[in-house]
Amino acid sequence: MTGEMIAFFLLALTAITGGVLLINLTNVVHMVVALIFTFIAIAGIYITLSAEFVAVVQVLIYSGAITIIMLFGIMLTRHQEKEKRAPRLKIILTGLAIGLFFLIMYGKIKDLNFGQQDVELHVDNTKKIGIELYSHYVIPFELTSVLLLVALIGSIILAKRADDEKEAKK
Amino acid sequence: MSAVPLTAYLMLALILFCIGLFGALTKRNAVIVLISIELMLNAVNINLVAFAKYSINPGLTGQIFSLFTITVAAAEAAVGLAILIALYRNRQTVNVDEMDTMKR
Amino acid sequence: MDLDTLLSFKWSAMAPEFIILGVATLLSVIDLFMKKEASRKPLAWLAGAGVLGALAAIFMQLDTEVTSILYDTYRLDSFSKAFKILLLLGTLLVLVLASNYKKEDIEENRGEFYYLLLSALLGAMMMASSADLITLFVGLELLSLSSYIMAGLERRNKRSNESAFKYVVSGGIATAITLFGMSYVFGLTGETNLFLIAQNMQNPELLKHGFLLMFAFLITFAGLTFKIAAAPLHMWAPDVYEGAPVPVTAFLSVVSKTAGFVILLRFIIITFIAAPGIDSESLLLEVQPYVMILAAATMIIGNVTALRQRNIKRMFAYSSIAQAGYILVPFVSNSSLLFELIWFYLLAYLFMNIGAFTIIQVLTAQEKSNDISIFRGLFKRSPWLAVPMTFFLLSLAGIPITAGFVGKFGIFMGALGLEPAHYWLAAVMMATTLVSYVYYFNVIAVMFFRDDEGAKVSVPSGMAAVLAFCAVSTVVLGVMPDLALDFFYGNFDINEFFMNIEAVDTHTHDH
Amino acid sequence: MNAWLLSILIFSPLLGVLVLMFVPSTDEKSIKWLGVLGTFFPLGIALVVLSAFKMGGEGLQLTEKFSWISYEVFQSKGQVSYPIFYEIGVNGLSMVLILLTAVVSVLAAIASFSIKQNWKSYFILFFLLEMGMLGVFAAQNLFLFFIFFEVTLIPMFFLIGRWGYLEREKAAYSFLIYNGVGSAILLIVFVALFMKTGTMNFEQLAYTFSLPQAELNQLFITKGFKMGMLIALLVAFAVKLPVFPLHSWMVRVHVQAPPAIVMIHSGILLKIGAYGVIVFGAGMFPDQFKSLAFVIGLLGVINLLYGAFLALTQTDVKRVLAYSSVSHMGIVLIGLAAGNESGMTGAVFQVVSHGLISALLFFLVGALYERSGSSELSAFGGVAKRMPILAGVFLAGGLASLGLPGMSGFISEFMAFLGLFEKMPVLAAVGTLGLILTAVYVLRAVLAITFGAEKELHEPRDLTSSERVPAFVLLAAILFIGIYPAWLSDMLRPTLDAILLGLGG
Amino acid sequence: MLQMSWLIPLFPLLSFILLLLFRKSKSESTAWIGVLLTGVSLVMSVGVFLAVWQGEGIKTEGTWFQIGERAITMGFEVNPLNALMLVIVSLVSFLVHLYSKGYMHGDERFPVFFAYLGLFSFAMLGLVLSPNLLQLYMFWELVGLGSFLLIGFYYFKPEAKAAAKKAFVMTRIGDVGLFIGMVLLFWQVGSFEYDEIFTSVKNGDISSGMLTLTALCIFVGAVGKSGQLPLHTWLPDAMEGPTPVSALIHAATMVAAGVYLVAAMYPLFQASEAALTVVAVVGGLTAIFAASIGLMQKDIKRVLAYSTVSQLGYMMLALGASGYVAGIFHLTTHAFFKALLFLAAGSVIHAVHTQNIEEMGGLWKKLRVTGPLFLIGALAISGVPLLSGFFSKDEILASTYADGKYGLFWLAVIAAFMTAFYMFRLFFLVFTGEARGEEHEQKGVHESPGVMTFPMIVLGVLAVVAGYLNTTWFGTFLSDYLAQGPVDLPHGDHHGPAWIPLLATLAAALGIGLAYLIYQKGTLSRDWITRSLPSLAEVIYNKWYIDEGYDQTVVKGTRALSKLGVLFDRYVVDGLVTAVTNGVQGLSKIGSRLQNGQVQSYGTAAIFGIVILLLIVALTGGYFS
Repeated sequence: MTGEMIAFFLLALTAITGGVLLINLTNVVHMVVALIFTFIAIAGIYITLSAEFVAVVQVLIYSGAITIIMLFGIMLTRHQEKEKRAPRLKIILTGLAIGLFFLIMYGKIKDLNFGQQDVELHVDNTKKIGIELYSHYVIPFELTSVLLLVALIGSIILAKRADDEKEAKK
Repeated sequence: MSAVPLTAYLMLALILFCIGLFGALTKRNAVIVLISIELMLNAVNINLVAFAKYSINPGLTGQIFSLFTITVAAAEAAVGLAILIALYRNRQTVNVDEMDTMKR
Repeated sequence: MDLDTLLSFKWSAMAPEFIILGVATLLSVIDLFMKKEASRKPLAWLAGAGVLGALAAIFMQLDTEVTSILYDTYRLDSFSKAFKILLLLGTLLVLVLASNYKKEDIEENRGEFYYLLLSALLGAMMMASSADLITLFVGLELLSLSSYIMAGLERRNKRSNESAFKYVVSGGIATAITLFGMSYVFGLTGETNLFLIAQNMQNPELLKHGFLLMFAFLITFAGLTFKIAAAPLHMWAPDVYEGAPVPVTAFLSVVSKTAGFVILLRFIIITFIAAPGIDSESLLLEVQPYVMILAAATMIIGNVTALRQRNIKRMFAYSSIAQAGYILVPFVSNSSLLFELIWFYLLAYLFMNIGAFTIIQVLTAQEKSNDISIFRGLFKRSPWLAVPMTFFLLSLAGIPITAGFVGKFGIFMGALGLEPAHYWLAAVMMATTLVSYVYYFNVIAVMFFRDDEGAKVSVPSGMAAVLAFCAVSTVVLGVMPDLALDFFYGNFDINEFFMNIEAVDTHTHDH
Repeated sequence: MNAWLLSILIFSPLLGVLVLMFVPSTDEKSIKWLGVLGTFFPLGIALVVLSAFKMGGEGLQLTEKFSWISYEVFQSKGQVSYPIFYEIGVNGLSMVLILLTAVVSVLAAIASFSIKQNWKSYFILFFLLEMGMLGVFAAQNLFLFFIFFEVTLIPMFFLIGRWGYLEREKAAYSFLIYNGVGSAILLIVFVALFMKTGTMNFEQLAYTFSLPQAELNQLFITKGFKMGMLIALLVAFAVKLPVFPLHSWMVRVHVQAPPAIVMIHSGILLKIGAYGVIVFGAGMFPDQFKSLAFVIGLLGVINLLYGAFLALTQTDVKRVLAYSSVSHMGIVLIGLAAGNESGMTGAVFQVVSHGLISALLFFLVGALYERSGSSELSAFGGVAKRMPILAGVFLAGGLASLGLPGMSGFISEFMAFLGLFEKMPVLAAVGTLGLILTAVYVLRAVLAITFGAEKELHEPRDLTSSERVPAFVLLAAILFIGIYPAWLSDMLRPTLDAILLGLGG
Repeated sequence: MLQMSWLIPLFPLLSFILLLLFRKSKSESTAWIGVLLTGVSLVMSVGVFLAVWQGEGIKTEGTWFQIGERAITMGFEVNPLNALMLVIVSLVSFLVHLYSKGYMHGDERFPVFFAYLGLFSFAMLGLVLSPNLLQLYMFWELVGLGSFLLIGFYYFKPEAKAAAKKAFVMTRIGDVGLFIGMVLLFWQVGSFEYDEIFTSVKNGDISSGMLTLTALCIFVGAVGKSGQLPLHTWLPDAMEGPTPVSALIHAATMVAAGVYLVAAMYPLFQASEAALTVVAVVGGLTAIFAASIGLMQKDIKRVLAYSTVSQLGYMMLALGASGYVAGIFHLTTHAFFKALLFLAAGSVIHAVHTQNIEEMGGLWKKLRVTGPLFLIGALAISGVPLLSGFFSKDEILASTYADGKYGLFWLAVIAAFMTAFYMFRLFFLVFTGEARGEEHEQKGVHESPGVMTFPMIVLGVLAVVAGYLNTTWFGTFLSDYLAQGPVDLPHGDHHGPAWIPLLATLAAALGIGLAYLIYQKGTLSRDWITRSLPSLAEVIYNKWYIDEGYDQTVVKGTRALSKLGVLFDRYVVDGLVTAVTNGVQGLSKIGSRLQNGQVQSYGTAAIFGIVILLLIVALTGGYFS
């Protein structure tokens, strides 16, 4: 067993554990925290896959930004922190469907292997990504900026307190 | 030859995808639903990055794809949360079960 | 790749997108500096002008050859031109509805509303004119995100909030599913350029993974059914349509749906055209039965459930689900008529649906209700609303001398034109169409057979113009469909769709 | 002039629509008169067409053909275009039906004087309906046929649903859905034929299907395909005709629709079914049609007897007449099943004859309804006393309906049975039972109204002079055909001969 | 002359049309239009008859319309048989027109009545002149129409309405038989022409089974029209019509059309022994059966009606027993004396305003003209020697005997006895004894006007002399005359043994005598028979319960079937539709149930959809292999 393999197993275990905790915990804040572990573990996985830049982005955005705004969301909505379990039937049905999905996919993924691998990926990873983004993928890249702007404006107009509500609060 | 086969990554992604899906479909707190969706997208990213390394035609493309995915996911999370907050203002709840005034 | 190479591309091909982008940016900036109380009317004019400009740009491009920028991340071909015309036209009409939509919440954010509309349009247009998975995905998300926000734009309206939330959750799940499928498509071929994917699909090594390919196809397809509101990801539509502001509903049911079909066509057809199936038959042939099942299920669910609806917007949601089912039928046939059939049907659908929503908007605003009874005795009250509405409904039901009939006729041609002909699918379509008669004619019956002396309905001039335009188009296309068909045949060579000018040499000078 | 004559005819009712547009909707009198005048216009043109029509001439006459829609399809053989033309024309059969349409429309318009409200929209829809009917019979390709076929549906839906009696909306829906089923099947068949053969023209289709099987195989047209198409067509038109067990909508419509509309409906619209079976069934798939002849004949006899038996105990005169229509359409099927000269001629005669007779009877029932507010048999009695003319014409109509010689009903019954007796004597013999039953129920209904002790009606006046026009014209036409059938049979013969040639005798 | 014979039916038609136009006229002189025009017909008919007597004949046809290659023709034909019929029909019609002028006096629909009479005469004459079966059939039905209209003339009377309907329907049952026979013959022969049919029959082109079948089908038509068993029930009911109508239609002409039809198609019947036997048996049975009912009827017209049925049975018997001439002969004589009897009965009714013989009596003195005329008629029908009925009946008996149908022969003899009995029962009850009616009505009794008595006198004379048309003593004019026709006269027309007339006379005498004893002398109690055979009497009195039988079986059965059909229509036909709509609505319900507003359920549904698709792919694509 190589070190890479051990690392993978540990990371995978962490990620899955985080996920399982997400499902099983009852405290909403705990859930989010559990997920942070998953996100970080995934970042680790990326590193084993020679994708340092993606790993960094993963940590920044997921473990950082997204988790934090979610926590903000939880705070803002002042939810009773205990999460009640969903009805059993719902869980069984959903579980059944997802279980089947898992099994079907598993059956064919388990022998998917292509032999080749790109060993050069980690060399100048960030730089190469930068070059690709600004040449080959410049159009989607610019489009993404529009998308972010939309998300920005949209979030503001949706989440901002309306004037009359402010009046009412006073 | 690496010891960790492609299948292992795909399997991890599949498991996380399923967990995320399960969470999105069963959790009652809307925030958790949103974050479960993020987990699904993460699973997809693992796929992409794994395929970037192990594939018929390995290359950076997968990683770049995953970057776009992450960006989009973040934007989506923000918008989702904004909508949730607007909803919460009016309904005083984030319980997904209670959001069923429109049906049938 | 240096700047010169970048500049060497024919960026002028992107003129329509640039116009929309520019106008959208301009809108948001102007809106920022406008006084809060100032009328936002000029913004609407500006937005409209932008869309018109983009339309004009496309018309000027009609005879340009296939243009590909940056390895098909942007691609101008007949397909994209043809469908962008639909998208722009649809948005233009929706814009008129939007500018006449009077709600306090909307009033506050009218500028942003136009901006969002245009950015959604931009996303849709990018979906039409790209042959790269990443661009398609980003375009799709741009459209989706803008739509989520627009659906929730009536912030104080619980229904609007709820519809936006349902939309965003459903959309998120759908995105994840789509991406999950796409990741396998990407993984199995290692490319994001659709033509390269297609090329790699022929790799003999893939034969071993027929099932995975098939799964990838089906999962992606299912994920994309979200946009067109077809089974299995259709259930959001009624709730969202009901809660969203009427112009947004119109936008979702027309422009967004068209964009959904665009990405389906682009992604599915190009990618899988050469893919091997499980039994070494072409994958596209092999999945036909499954797509047929989806199409049939969509038609049945949409039409049958619509029967019970009293809420006119919900009814139209189910109706639009059903229509999506109809349009899925040509996919199954894969005949060479595929593009013009879908294009024509979407064109017809655009007129009849936006026309209908125009009237719905006018009536719901006046009666403060969404119940079907707002149509009571409309023929008596305002025959000039009732008659066009009748045309739209007849067209949706597929009755002759309306565009809807010609569209349906074409779909039948597609379904029955190949060997073996899909009689059962045609039969399902006809049977569900019959069911649809019941609820479409129910509205007609309410308009004509109930004598309820309500108030006369006043229609703002802009809306009236839209109404007239849609009604006339619906009828004219029904009587002389060749106007549209000749335009299509004359200007669009659909072979361009498959023409891969760059993919071959990409490999030579890339990397 | 002749080049456009037929198109002018088809669209001539639109003139009425145009004129009515400019009349204020409250001006009842002008609207009604314009409504009647508007139907005279098509009638006049129909007569011009008749004069331009060469009696006994072979094939189509007064044809018009313009390119309309074209689909370009890329196939393995290269680019194939699927053109759809606007093509119309008349042969003997359609000429007869066009005339029938024009005449019955005029009379129905006169009968529409009893309409109580919304005259303007009524007449506009009425004209659209007439246009549809004229178009159906003049159309020479499937697409056009289908369009006009559907164009008749929509105005009918409104006319029933808005101006009918108490349960009008249910009847309108019934009408719509049943006919929708029919037209749905039609559309599938039409498109399938189009895609296989690349043409929609009647004659070209008939020609294509008459090619030897070896050539057809190249077009993927198997015998099974032909049979399937024929059966589908028959089912579609069976809805329209209507054939048991698809008849319940028709009964509902006949009971609920306003009398003038029922005149049109049972006088002409039902005939589209028969026309379709003749033109598409027998005309395009003669071999298959022959092998189905027994089934058709059997259905015909079932229709005949079923309708008659049900008419026996109905208490509402409209229902009696409705079931009698079911029964009489059985005779059309019987004639078609025979597939010989006399059978075919009989079927067409029955089409025309029933058109006139049922128009007359429903007109009178409408008149009675107006005088009594009821159509229950028990509400009437001894009408002959106060309204001898109404009673007399009613009796005459009844007698025509039961096939009294000297009236058109006899000729058609006679010929249809004559035909069937050659091919299936036993079935025909069973069918003749229907002749007895017809006599029983017709007399039961007619006598219950006209004979017996007099009952009070709130408005016991005889036919007014405006009411006499339709009554007498129809009666005269019935007698004319009954006494001088050669006029009609000569007009029909070339067309029917052509179809019979395919059927092989 | 003969070329113009097609005009004969047109005069009454003209009368019909003219009178319909004058239907509102209050003037009773409108009747003269009818009388005059039928008079013209009569004159022409006689002319035609005389020409035919000389051995002439004519047949003219033209195409009516064409069915493919085959032409359906119309035209007219004059041969001995129909020339004779022409005279009978136009004569009786003329006389009845005349009579009705008096009888219908005061009726408010006076012109309409004459119009109907004209229509009927037109149809009947047209029927007779028809050269082919189809044309015959058409007029056959029109005759039925005329009969229907006239029976239902008093339309406001429920009985008249019912009777008219019954007459039409019952005869139509027969007509359908004729129709089938006619059409079957057409496909055998390729034509409806008598000539061509006969040629084919002669050449043996038609198989014997088909011959019998067609002959029987045509006979069914005759059975219906001529009121033979089992379709006779309409005829007595038809007496609801005005009495002149009964005389014209239901005694002399229309009911004889059945006999005429069999006679006209005689070569066909001759070719089938079985058919002839059936005709004879039906005729014989009808003769005795109807006579038996006649014994106990109380309504003067009904007695005559049953008598008519019985006599028609005689004629059928004759034809069936190869007594072609005998049948026609009896038809002729019967036309006269039965018309006479009806007109006389009408005169009686006209006088006493009742039809119940129990309420009459002693009219001999009051009706000095009617009484003797009635007596002549009664004597003639009873077969008293030297009157016309004697000769024709004798011939029927003779030919039956000669044909070897001894059973039927004896039936006929018994029927003759019964006939004599009930006729004289009628006579004695009406004309002799005490007046039994109510007092005040007796006062108004007076003889009918000349316009009524004149036709009766003419008929009375004919009832006496017509018999001499065909006698052993003076010559067989009628057979000789008929022999010119297309029919080969069969062997049965020889005169039988000499004892047959004696036997017939004896039977008549016995009948008259018995009637005398019971109703005139009172030697035997009236209810003598009733008491001795109560159940039989009951059955006979109730007309053998035939009507009730039909009512219980056919009518009820049909109605039940119809009701069943209505239920079927409602619950099965409509039920299926309802099931489909309910199914769709059920689906709709399920669809909207699933749409429960929970966005997560939507997601679950979507996942289920995808999983199901994948499962199908997996299961059908060989996933596990």
